[in-house]
Amino acid sequence: MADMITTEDPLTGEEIEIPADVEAGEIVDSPATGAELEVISVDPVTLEEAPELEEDWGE
Amino acid sequence: MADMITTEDPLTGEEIEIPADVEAGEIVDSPATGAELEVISVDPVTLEEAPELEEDWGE
Amino acid sequence: MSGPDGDGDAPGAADPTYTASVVGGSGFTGGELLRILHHHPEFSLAQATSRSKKRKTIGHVHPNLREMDLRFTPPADLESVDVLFAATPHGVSMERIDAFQEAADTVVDLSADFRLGTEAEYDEWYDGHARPDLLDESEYALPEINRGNLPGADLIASGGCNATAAILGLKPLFDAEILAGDERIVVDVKVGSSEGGAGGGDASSHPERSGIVRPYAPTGHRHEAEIEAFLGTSVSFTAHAVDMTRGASATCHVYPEAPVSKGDLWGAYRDAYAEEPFMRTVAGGGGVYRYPEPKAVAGTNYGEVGFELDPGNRRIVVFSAIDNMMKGSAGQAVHAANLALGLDETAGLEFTGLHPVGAP
Amino acid sequence: MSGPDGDGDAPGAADPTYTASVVGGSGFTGGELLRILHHHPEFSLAQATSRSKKRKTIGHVHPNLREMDLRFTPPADLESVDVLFAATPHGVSMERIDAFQEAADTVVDLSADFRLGTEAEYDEWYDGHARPDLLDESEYALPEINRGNLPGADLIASGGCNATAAILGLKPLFDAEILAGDERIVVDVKVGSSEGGAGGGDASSHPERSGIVRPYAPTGHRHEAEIEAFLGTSVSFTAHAVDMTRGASATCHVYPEAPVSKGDLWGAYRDAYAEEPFMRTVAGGGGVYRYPEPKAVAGTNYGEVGFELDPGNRRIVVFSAIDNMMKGSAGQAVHAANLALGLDETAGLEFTGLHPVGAP
Amino acid sequence: MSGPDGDGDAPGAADPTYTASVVGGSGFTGGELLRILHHHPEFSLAQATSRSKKRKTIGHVHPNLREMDLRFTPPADLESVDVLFAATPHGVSMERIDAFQEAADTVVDLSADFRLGTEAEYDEWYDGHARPDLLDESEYALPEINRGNLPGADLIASGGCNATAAILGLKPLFDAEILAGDERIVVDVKVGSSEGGAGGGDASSHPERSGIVRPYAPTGHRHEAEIEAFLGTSVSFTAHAVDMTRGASATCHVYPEAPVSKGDLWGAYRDAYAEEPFMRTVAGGGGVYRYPEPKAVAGTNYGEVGFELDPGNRRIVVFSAIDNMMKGSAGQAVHAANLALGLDETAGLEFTGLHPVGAP
Amino acid sequence: MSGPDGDGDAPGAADPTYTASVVGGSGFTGGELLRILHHHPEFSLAQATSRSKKRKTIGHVHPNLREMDLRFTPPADLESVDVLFAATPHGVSMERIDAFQEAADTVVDLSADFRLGTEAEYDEWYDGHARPDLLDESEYALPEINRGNLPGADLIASGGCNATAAILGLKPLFDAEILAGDERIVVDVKVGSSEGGAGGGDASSHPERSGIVRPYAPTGHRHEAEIEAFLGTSVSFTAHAVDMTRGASATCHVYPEAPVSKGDLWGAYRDAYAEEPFMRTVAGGGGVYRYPEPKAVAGTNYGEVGFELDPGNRRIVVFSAIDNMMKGSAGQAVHAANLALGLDETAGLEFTGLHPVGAP
Ligand SMILES: NC(=O)c1ccc[n+]([C@@H]2O[C@H](COP(=O)([O-])OP(=O)(O)OC[C@H]3O[C@@H](n4cnc5c(N)ncnc54)[C@H](OP(=O)(O)O)[C@@H]3O)[C@@H](O)[C@H]2O)c1
Ligand SMILES: NC(=O)c1ccc[n+]([C@@H]2O[C@H](COP(=O)([O-])OP(=O)(O)OC[C@H]3O[C@@H](n4cnc5c(N)ncnc54)[C@H](OP(=O)(O)O)[C@@H]3O)[C@@H](O)[C@H]2O)c1
Ligand SMILES: NC(=O)c1ccc[n+]([C@@H]2O[C@H](COP(=O)([O-])OP(=O)(O)OC[C@H]3O[C@@H](n4cnc5c(N)ncnc54)[C@H](OP(=O)(O)O)[C@@H]3O)[C@@H](O)[C@H]2O)c1
Ligand SMILES: NC(=O)c1ccc[n+]([C@@H]2O[C@H](COP(=O)([O-])OP(=O)(O)OC[C@H]3O[C@@H](n4cnc5c(N)ncnc54)[C@H](OP(=O)(O)O)[C@@H]3O)[C@@H](O)[C@H]2O)c1
Ligand SMILES: [Zn+2]
Ligand SMILES: [Zn+2]
Repeated sequence: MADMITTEDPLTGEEIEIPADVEAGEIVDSPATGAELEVISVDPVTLEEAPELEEDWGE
Repeated sequence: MADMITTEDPLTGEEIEIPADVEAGEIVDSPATGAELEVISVDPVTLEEAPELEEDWGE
Repeated sequence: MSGPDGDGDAPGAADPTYTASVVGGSGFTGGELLRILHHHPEFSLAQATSRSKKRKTIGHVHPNLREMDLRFTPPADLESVDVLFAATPHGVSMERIDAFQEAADTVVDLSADFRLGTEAEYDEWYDGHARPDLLDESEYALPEINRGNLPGADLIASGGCNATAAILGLKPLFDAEILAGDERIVVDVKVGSSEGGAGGGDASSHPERSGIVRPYAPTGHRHEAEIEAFLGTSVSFTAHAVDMTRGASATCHVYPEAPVSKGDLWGAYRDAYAEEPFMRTVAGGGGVYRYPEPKAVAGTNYGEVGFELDPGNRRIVVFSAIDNMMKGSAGQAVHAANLALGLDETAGLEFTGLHPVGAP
Repeated sequence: MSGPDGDGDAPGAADPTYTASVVGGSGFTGGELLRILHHHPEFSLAQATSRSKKRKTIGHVHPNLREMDLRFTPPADLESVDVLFAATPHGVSMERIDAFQEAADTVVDLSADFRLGTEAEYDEWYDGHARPDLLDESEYALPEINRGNLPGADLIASGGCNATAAILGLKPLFDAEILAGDERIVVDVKVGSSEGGAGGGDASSHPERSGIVRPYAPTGHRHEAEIEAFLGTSVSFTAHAVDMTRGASATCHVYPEAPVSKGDLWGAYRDAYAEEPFMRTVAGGGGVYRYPEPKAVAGTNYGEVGFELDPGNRRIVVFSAIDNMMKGSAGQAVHAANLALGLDETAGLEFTGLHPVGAP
Repeated sequence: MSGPDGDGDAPGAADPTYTASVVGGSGFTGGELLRILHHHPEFSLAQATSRSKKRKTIGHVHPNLREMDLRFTPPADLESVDVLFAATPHGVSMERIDAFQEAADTVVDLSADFRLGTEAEYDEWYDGHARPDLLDESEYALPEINRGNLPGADLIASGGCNATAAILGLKPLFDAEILAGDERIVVDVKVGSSEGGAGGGDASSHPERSGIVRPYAPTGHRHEAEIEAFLGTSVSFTAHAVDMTRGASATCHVYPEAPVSKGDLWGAYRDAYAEEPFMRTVAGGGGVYRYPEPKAVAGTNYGEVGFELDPGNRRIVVFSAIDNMMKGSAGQAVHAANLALGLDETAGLEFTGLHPVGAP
Repeated sequence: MSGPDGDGDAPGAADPTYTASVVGGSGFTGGELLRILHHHPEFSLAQATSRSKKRKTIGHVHPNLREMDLRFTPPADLESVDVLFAATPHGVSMERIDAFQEAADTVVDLSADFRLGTEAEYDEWYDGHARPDLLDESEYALPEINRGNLPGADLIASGGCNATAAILGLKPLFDAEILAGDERIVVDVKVGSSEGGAGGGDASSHPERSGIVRPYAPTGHRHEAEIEAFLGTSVSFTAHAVDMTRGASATCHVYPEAPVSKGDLWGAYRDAYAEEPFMRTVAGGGGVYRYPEPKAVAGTNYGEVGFELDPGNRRIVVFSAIDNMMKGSAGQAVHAANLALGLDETAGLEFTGLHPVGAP
């Protein structure tokens, strides 16, 4: 398994593990919530909730 | 509707109508049988049954 | 002769010419008969019978017919009409046939009671027959094999749905002499839940019945009798219940003596069905729908047949698909009645189905 | 003006009066339009467009239309017709509207492109609008709320299916002043898989999509805009995908200020819909089908509405059910076109559905 | 105390410690109890009762339990065991409770007979109660709201499946004081066909039941009582039958007084369930499964809860999903029994479900 | 060798003995492997690979595995483990076999790449083979026909699901010399949608795929090769897609030379399977579940076989049913791995399924 780092889930404030080599702009899913998080910066890693996939089901 | 020509369905021998401007190699479906036919030559138009799409359903 | 039904369902049409009643109108095929007749330009509906639902409106049972202004009457109170359709379980019509024939000049029976030709067959496959004297008179309803005898017929026996599917698939091979009648034929059938009728037991409750592939007639019994009677060959029949509501699909595995080509097969099916208004041959091609399947004919009186060659095994696989409620029962019955009375044979049966459609 | 379609589908009818084309004919609602128009006594079909299926027969995509003798043409090659139906994804019609209006005097659009009245609404709910100048001209297709403006309309916007279901259920309460517009309204919707159109992704594959109750629009966005625009009230909208192919069912939970009786409710729905040819009120009673449900209207242009009183919570629960392919799109579009052209409004839309039916 | 069941289902485990019987073992929840207990490391199964199937093997009714070497016994012949599970229709347990308590020190009842706290509630919502003296003694089984009172309990009332779904979804909002109890709460529920139990009528036959969205409890009655009893708030409850076999999904629409953030909600659900072995919070994110849905917990004792904020309407939408056969009945019952007896609470309940899965 | 997985899934069990990885972990059979291995007392999971989902959590794809604390890694980064399971499409393993064997002493492949014995067969039925040198070494995974060769095997080829179903049904007839190998055998198969894997096209979208009986392999090609290789007889194979997600059901129609009795058949099946932990013979009897059906084994590693005699046609109908995700792929693979490593053969595979269950 790739190296992991610990950071804070922006939605829950919980400590979560994500891959250590994430890049800015990458979307990772939170192991705590399953939510998609965007990597805002990498040194240190900060995350925020990714903008929602606007899924149109054709209405 | 585009111009149509009359030709013979290679599977049934029936007269069928297909677009007049088909090109060699094009696949047209037969209005008589629904089967996919390959245009072998265009002047005159000759058709033969298209090789079957090998669809693997993953077994 | 009755007046038109006042609700304007057949706009522009002339007044209906014939009156009709449905015995067993609260059942599944009875409901389909009511729906077809209600929209049929030449029929006016007089009565629909039910013992358990008598006095209730048709719409109480059949939600698609809420607009109909009619209530169920007891089957004992039959009025005089031109055509009586009986959609009752096996055994009822043979007991009540005198009353039916007294009420109507033309009787179309959807049960098995008048399908076979001889008392001996009923002794072998059923529990005998109460009125063997009538077996000679009755005509099998399926126009694709009995069109010639339907005009003027006054006792018509609508075919079984599985038998109809199998017969439609296999008949062109006999007509074209690709099969001779002494070959082994496997008929592997898959059917929907409406085939069991409205009064199901444990096995047809939703939790037990959904998502299944369940052998329900592992060896064929009665269905074989009917196929044999009309194709002149015995078949090895097996039926499975699958998760759809309407539909019967028959896959026939046959081994002709002499090699055949795809062209021979296309020829056989074209000869058999090119002039038939309700038959389509679907055999290969592209897209999602390449062979017959019940979804493609759901709600309609169409039958789809098709085939594939298996040269390695010297086998032909024949597929056929119908809606058991329509081509397999109510639609076939009305089709035959149209022919019996000299009407346009497609009258009332024009619906071509829906796409997409789930498990209709 | 075109000649009749030669295949005799509308026997006895006079020659069709109008020509029509369908842009997006390979899609789900486009297929329904083709089906309806093909059997419509007053329309003759000129073209059906598709980019991905061009030159293929209609039956290649829509197995129920195998009998049609027509091939898809590219959407760039539009011939001149009387009515053009556009069944394309959101955003296409607003870009191509000049070409559409050049090809036809009457354009009926099934997308959201011309449903809302102002550019501001498109800025808020969508990504703006390319042709805001036309928003004033377009008419909402749903006859039950906009019948008066349809005759002679030349740009018609067919409603969204979920919005249609909600509007049909709630409107009688506003008309009867049982609701005033400032109440909180919960609209909890359940829809089938055809709502997503023909090109689904992972979430709509059979293994992932079957057997579900899946929140897919947990909070409403765009659907709310349309409901608000036509009912003049905001709603709390949530939609779930469930295991059916056709159908949209809306359950609206509303809390009127003043107490109401069942009689009041029956009065409100009767006043709203007694004269409407495609609306039924179903509210209680016996049998299996006591409230609106999509199965009961599957394949038809009918809408069912109904209600139940919950005095303990001072709540009214309103149920409504439509077939999203019909009353929710293609049927509504043809209904509006019938009214725009002065035809019999039910022409081509008479099918009343099937019983039993699975998950149509 | 009994010996181990000889068929080696719990390899490596020590001998079971407790004996158990299931009254109503031929029913749906009874079958699940048998399955769980059969594989449970600490229980040995003594009896399963049925009147209609007595003397038949368990596998005759439950095909997944064909390997079990046990036959149904009549409910009158109860042997002495440690724990008796009653999975009988409402009203049976209150009549037979003395016999049950004589047979076993611990009785776990899956019906509604011992869920509410007072005779008055049974008078209001049911037809009264035969043994009101016992209502004080019984403990509600759902560990997420009553964990503290379960150790040592000898009369345990397993919750209703719809009530369980609603309570699990809403409780964190009350605990976190996001809701105070006087708000209007809409609980819109969708359930599968197994909720009706094994003996269904017409409405639950496959042809009538498949493909539906059918209001079956338009206004809530009894389900509301139980939710009110445990959340201390009244709710506006409506339930719909949909096309799945297992599963209950509750969508709760709530309007808190004060604005909340997503972080507040995540906090509330984490506080409530972070330590709960069977609860998951699923609220947004990517992929196909973004919110709670019954498919994701089918066959398991897990409950999923989640939420979405609707700032425009100042609404929170709360979703919860359980398997009505497990977390909604048999699983909950065994979970409570584990806690009552001081066993590992997850014993026998470890199955985490399947993917993909249809409509389980 | 790895430590235990810390989440306590296998309470009481000793530390897992073997490490394992799954290549193709984001697919359907890969997901089942992950589920089984995660709960398996003797395995600790090291890696699950996916290209498209790399870095995502397992639960992102497989909602039943949300509790797993693991992310997908790219298939290029394989760590060293004891056993590697490959659940990739046909053709991948034969290309990557060196990397697989370098990473693990034991490789279990779920694709067709190592099932057949000779390059000639791959030339005939597939597009040749990249590593024919390994065909001799590989062992077919199905213990019911190859148990003796599995201990110590280091390259194992898990069988095709349809082939597995057919082989399990027919093999007892060959062993008992009821069939000799030169008879005509019809194998009519019905399968669920998961057989197509996670990446379906148009034909597997929910609207097109639900409610169907669709011939998808009208004549058998590749499936026949595998059956022939292991039964030593050619068969006439035809497969239909039906509306379930999991499950493969084979109906074999066979005509033995000499007459047989039901007792002979019971004897043949008992001889073949009495000692097999995962095989059940179900042939007649009462209740709802009288013959093999996929519902009865859904989610499990069990196979059901059964038969019916058709004396009139001198036919035996053989039914067999498996879950294609389990006995037909992931379960069979783990079963074989258990035997290869000398573990308890049922380890990790004890789940006996659910009742009722919809279309799992
Ligand atoms: N379902 C199919 O796919 C199918 C296909 C081909 C042929 N058929 C045949 O069509 C017939 C009807 O089938 P179905 O599926 O429609 O059955 P069904 O749904 O069970 O309906 C039977 C109808 O007959 C009535 N009935 C029963 N016993 C009667 C009696 N003794 N006297 C008068 N009425 C009686 C019932 O109503 P009350 O009990 O209220 O009177 C009900 O209306 C059967 O013979 C069947 O074999 C069915
Ligand atoms: N499905 C419903 O229940 C429903 C209900 C109400 C309203 N609607 C609306 O109706 C419209 C159609 O929905 P649907 O479900 O039928 O969608 P669909 O099945 O995806 O069909 C879309 C059709 O549009 C064509 N198309 C796509 N992009 C195009 C372009 N740029 N130019 C020309 N043709 C294009 C497609 O064919 P090619 O790609 O081959 O050209 C296809 O024929 C949508 O706006 C939808 O919101 C749908
Ligand atoms: N289904 C659910 O999702 C669910 C969820 C939560 C709670 N519950 C509750 O659990 C209980 C059982 O539900 P179910 O769905 O399992 O019902 P079910 O499938 O109808 O089973 C009922 C069982 O009780 C037996 N029984 C009926 N009357 C009896 C009597 N007078 N004395 C002794 N045994 C009797 C029946 O067998 P015989 O008739 O052969 O004796 C059968 O085994 C009900 O109280 C229900 O409300 C069900
Ligand atoms: N489904 C069944 O019922 C069944 C039964 C018996 C046998 N099988 C066999 O089992 C195998 C898997 O079937 P499935 O149904 O699980 O298929 P699937 O759902 O399509 O999964 C295929 C998996 O392989 C990965 N993959 C694809 N191409 C790859 C490549 N070139 N290198 C590495 N990974 C690759 C995919 O993930 P990424 O694309 O993200 O890498 C995915 O994880 C097939 O060979 C199939 O024939 C399936
Ligand atoms: Zn279903
Ligand atoms: Zn389905």
